[in-house]
Amino acid sequence: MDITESPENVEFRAAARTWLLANATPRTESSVALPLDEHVAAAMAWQKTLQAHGWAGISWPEAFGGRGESSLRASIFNEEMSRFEQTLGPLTVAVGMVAPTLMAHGTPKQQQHLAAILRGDELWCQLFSEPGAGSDLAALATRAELDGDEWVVNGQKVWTSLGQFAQYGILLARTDPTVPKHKGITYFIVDMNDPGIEVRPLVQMTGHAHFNETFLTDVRIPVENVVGEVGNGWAITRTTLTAERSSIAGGGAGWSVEGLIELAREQGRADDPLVRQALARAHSRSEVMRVLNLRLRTAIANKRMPGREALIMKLAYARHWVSTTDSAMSLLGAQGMLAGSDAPHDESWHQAFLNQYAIRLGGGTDEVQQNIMGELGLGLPREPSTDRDIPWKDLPK
Amino acid sequence: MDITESPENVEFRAAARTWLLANATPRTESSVALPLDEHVAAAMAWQKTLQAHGWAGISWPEAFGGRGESSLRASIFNEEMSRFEQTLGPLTVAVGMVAPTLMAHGTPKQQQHLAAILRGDELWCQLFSEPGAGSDLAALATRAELDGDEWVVNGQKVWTSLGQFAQYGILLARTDPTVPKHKGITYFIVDMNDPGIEVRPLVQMTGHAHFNETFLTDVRIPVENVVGEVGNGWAITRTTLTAERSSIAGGGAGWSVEGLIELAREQGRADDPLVRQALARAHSRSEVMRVLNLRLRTAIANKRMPGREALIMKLAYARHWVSTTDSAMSLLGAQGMLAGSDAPHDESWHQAFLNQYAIRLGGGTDEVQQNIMGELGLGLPREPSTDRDIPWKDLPK
Amino acid sequence: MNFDLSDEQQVVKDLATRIFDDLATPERVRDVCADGGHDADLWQALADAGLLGLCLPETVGGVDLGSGMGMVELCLITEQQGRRVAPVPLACAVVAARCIANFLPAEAELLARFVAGESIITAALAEPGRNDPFTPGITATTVDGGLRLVGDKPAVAALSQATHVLVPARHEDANVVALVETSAEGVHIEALVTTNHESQGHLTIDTVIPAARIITDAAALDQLVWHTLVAHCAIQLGVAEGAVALAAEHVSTREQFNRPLSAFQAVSQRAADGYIMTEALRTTVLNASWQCDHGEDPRADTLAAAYWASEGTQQVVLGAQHLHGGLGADTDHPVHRQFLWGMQYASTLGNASTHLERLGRLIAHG
Amino acid sequence: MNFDLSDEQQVVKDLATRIFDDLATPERVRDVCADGGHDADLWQALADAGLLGLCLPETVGGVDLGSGMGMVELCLITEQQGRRVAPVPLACAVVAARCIANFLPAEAELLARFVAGESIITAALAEPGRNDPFTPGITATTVDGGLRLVGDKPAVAALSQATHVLVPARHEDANVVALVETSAEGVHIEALVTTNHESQGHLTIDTVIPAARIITDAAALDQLVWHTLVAHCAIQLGVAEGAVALAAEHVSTREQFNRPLSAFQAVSQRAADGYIMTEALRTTVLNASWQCDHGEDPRADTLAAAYWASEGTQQVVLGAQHLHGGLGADTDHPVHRQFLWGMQYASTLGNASTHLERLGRLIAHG
Repeated sequence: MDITESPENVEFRAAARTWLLANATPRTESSVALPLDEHVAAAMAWQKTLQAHGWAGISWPEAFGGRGESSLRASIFNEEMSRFEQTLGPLTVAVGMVAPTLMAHGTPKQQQHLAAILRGDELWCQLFSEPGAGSDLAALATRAELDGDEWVVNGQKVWTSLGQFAQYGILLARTDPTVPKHKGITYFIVDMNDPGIEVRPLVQMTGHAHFNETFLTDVRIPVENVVGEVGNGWAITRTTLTAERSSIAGGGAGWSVEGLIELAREQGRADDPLVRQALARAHSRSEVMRVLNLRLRTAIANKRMPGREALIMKLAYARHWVSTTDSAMSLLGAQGMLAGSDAPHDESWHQAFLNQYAIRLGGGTDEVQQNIMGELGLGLPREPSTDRDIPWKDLPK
Repeated sequence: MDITESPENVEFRAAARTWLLANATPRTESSVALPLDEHVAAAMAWQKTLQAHGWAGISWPEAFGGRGESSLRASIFNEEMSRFEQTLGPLTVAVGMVAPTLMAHGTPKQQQHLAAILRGDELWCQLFSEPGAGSDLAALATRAELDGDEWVVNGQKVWTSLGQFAQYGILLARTDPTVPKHKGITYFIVDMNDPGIEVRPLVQMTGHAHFNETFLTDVRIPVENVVGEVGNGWAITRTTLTAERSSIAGGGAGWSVEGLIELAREQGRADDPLVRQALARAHSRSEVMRVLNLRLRTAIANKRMPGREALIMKLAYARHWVSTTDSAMSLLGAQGMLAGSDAPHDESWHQAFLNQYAIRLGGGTDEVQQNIMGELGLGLPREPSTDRDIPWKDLPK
Repeated sequence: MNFDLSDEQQVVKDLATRIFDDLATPERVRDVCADGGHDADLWQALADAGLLGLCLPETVGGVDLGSGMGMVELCLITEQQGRRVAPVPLACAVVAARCIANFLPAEAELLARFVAGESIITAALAEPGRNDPFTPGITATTVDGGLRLVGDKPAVAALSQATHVLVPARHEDANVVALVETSAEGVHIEALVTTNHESQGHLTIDTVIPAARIITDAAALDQLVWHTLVAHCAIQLGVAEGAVALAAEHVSTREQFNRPLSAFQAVSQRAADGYIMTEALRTTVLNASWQCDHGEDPRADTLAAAYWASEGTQQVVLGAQHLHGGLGADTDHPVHRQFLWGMQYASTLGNASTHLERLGRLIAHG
Repeated sequence: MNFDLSDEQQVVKDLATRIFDDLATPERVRDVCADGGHDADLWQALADAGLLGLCLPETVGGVDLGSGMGMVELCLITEQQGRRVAPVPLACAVVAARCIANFLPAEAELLARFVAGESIITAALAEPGRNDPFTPGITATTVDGGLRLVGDKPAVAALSQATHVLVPARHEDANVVALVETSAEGVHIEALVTTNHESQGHLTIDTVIPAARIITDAAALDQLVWHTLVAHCAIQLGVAEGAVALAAEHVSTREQFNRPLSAFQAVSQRAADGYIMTEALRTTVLNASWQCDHGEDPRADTLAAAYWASEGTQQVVLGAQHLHGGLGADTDHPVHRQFLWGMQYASTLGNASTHLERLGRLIAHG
């Protein structure tokens, strides 16, 4: 065991910070939140800048255009970057989920997307959830039927993050309804410009339309866009979701604690014993995530799947987010209830507070994570289920 | 709506307090906790004193020797009594559960027990739970078979409070294994001196053997000791359990908040903002129970079953107990970890802290209460169950 | 002792329920919130139904105070408002009008206009920072003919719609309350965007108020603050009720893994928790409103209710939103408004922590 | 950076696991706790296995400090102790011995006896009330030949078994630490009953300690307090682990309504919560123990770990007990000991609130 940062990594961190200070805007000087389209454009431009300066794909294999370094280094860079205004948030699906999935399961042709993602040229979205298939994702009903060299897809997806801006999507559809639900699902790459795709934005209570409903009508997907084997989509999905969970808390939570301490000082309450308890709790939570991240990176470095660590990180991050934004709102008092341009701190705490639902739901609800942990960590028997072995078409709908 | 205490009740409360001050010991001067046998004897003696002075059975019908007054008056007396050392705790089963059940469902002969209970002559215990039937009480396996004028009972019960001291017990046993589990249960009165009954004390971590295991071997119960109809025990059990829940928080929680405030002052911490928050939280919780009790008494006065109120009271009381004893232990600091005669305050906070499990489990676990509330309050569908309609004998054991 | 509502109270509650159910539909609330955050039609309907004057003297068109209509009844109404998250400044306005009826009896004409729905009165109570409404940030100095008020107040309910606003101010060593016309010179109003999209405004003031419109009795500010707080608690009770009802319906009907969500204990127990919390809250709100009408000192009871209203309602609306999954944040689904309202009122006139702090001081020192 | 245990650390952990599994059986623990609360046989076994000297210099029979064995390794051992709730004063005694090795090198003979299991050393750290071990209640005054110590200390681990006790005392404006023989005149020991039934004693002292046995370096008390606290965190980690394992076994095997308890989400999610909390705790404990060995200032990391250890372990043991139903409080079932230990250590050398208060002061002031 050795959790000291190696001299090489200390140097790497310093270099990252120096470069960021010269090329990015510190988070504390945050400007008013951008409209969503500008936010997306800024993220893509930022990815392009990172790529141009050699800071993109730090832990990607060199074969895919990356630097081939450790995942620890990538997370050091993310930690440093989290203290700046610039974010790759809108590229989470592309960089954090699609890329690892294509590296593991894609054909050489599909892997050509990797270079474009690295350059910030492609925004991707995820077409998994459906109105009738959320926590029970495997119940999805979107159908894909083979017609010559193409799959013809019909169905409806929901909670498509940034679907209105994406060029490509990863799509789960049912290719065989005659087998049990987990077994008849296939994983596709879909071109979001296909005329059969209609994306309808849903406005969230933050005022932004981050999510969309997506309607697929006779969407034609070439057979070469199947990722992995036909019918093997569920297994590939697991790679995507584990990647999602580890990327959610990837930048650490140190920035949020620093922000909270700053806010307490600014409100003249850093000496209030109640406030100090809240600050200390936030610090303790963030420490758990920081050190857990070291465990997670160790697992990756030693070629173990960091399943448990990623699940715990994700849960810890969601709880931290809820609790920290709650403390911030409490510090802001009545001012915290002002919104839009009237809100203090350019609405940043307010938006973070309202966004807590997204952190709790993203990558699976807290309850789903806890169920998995019960099975994985404690070997608890699965809940009895009536539908695991019945052909999907025979399930009551 | 009128929640003022009526002048008559104000007078009643004053009279109760005056009498208690003259005849009981204020709680703050508590002496070292008594050994269990002396504790039981003291409770029976105290019931006798109450009866002798006309304070027993305040809300019992006059026909059963009571004063025939409102249940509100009984709860006013209990509130006042809760500030004194004397307790009827060991008589909870007899006074709080057996008496209402026999009043509602007993034969005239069975109701003769009521006078003895009122006099403090009889201690009762409850023989419901079994090693294999806790939350799923209806799964109980103790068998009763008719043999002439007697039922012959064999089986094992557990968590029999004070079974080692009780003269009588209320017993649930299966009289018909060929019908579904809820339907073949009968409710009996059993004489604990029957030679077929063996009571083995279990020592709890408080150091006391409050609970017992009870082994029943060819115990013979006369048919006249069946309460209600044969096979109708489940319905009668509900009367007993609702009475149990309402009696758990019957005396209010005001005494515990006063005790906590006293402790904070004694430790010189009444001005500590953190402590003040804990005190205010305790006060707020206790206020919920005080006012909820008024709702509960209103329901009884207006001949409605106070099902929801009793459930919420019980849950609120359990949470209050956990949280308040936790605050007390925190105030006591390292001293709180001393036990027995080395503990501060004659071990009273320490014992209360360790006893929290009993409050959470008594009358059904918190989870069971919440399930019932979901069905009762929100009309949520029951959890799917596989065993409600299958004859008990055919269930997997 | 009788905790059940009287027949008259049940009539008030039923009437309010009907009006809010009929008029504060999710569609209407959405439209109003997108356009200023005050439902003038609903306000007029409340006036026409006699609900604005319910707790005011008969002389101004209200129901006689002698008949006993007071904070209990106002809370029955604001509870229904909260259940339907209807954007009207009921709590603040009715409490302000009662304050005027008590302390400025000469203003009968204004009150008559208020009861008829023609004039909205509000009060500038919220203070930034530590949320202590008893240390007003506006100062008053004696000048010829009255007091000159200078300062500003953030977050005044329906300020843009109000014709009058009660403004607490510090005058020498005491607090006074001034009745200010919003159209007066030196009164500046700026509309604000709030979390729950109800109309609020920022008041900046530098004007002279005649002595006849100054209340010097310290009881006025006490009544304004504690009664508004109680009426807000009832709003929160209604918000929680509405959230639990939406959650129960959602989890009973939405299926996953071939059963309704409610068949999973992680779901059903959380919904049940919401119900239990709401019922506990109802108990303390009814008690606090009763104490405002009949008790000697409503502070401790109000603070206990306000603590549960802040802490409990937040838990309930958070749980209800979570049980809705992604739908819970979607502005097309009504549950997100329960969330926003729960959060808004949990930080209005104090929050859980400040309520506990005040209550702790009251009880720890005896 | 490598968060995995080294091969040597894994050997230590496996050895400790085996010894505690073999010797600290529930039956043995029960008997020892009923009879003084110190397992002398287990203590000797730990000595024989070399675990008492593991973190001490080779010169006294220990493993050379140079080999890097320190608080990380001690914590691996006390974690296993906590898992089996074994009543031996490992944390306190090993930390005290390391302190002597560092600051009183002349006491090599005592340390050699300690390593061999012949002499138990303890430390009197707990203070009543606000739990601040840095303001000792015992005072020291200069006399001929040394310092006269007067005062008392409640709750000293294994005081009745110890031959020596390190006693922090206030001397003029500084804290000193004195090495006291428990058999000395003026040293009075009274055995105490504690929640978890481990041996503890009340120390009353009025005696003169020669200068050679006085440590004046302020670093000594720092090390004693922070290292003991970290070793206690590891005990709590083990306690939580043990509780979760017992709960998982219980809910997987006990059936109600014809399925295992774990098939009810209200049960399985609570068990999973315990697991998650325990793993989070493991993370902070490993980090804090590492910082004690290698960091510049272990205070913030130790306090963060101590907060989770207090708060988290209490939640875990409470949950585990609750999941056991009535069995959870039954002294015939081992899970009640996890509960008692969790509660005992959550209030030893501070509690969740005091840890947060200290941590808050450190971070808020930068």
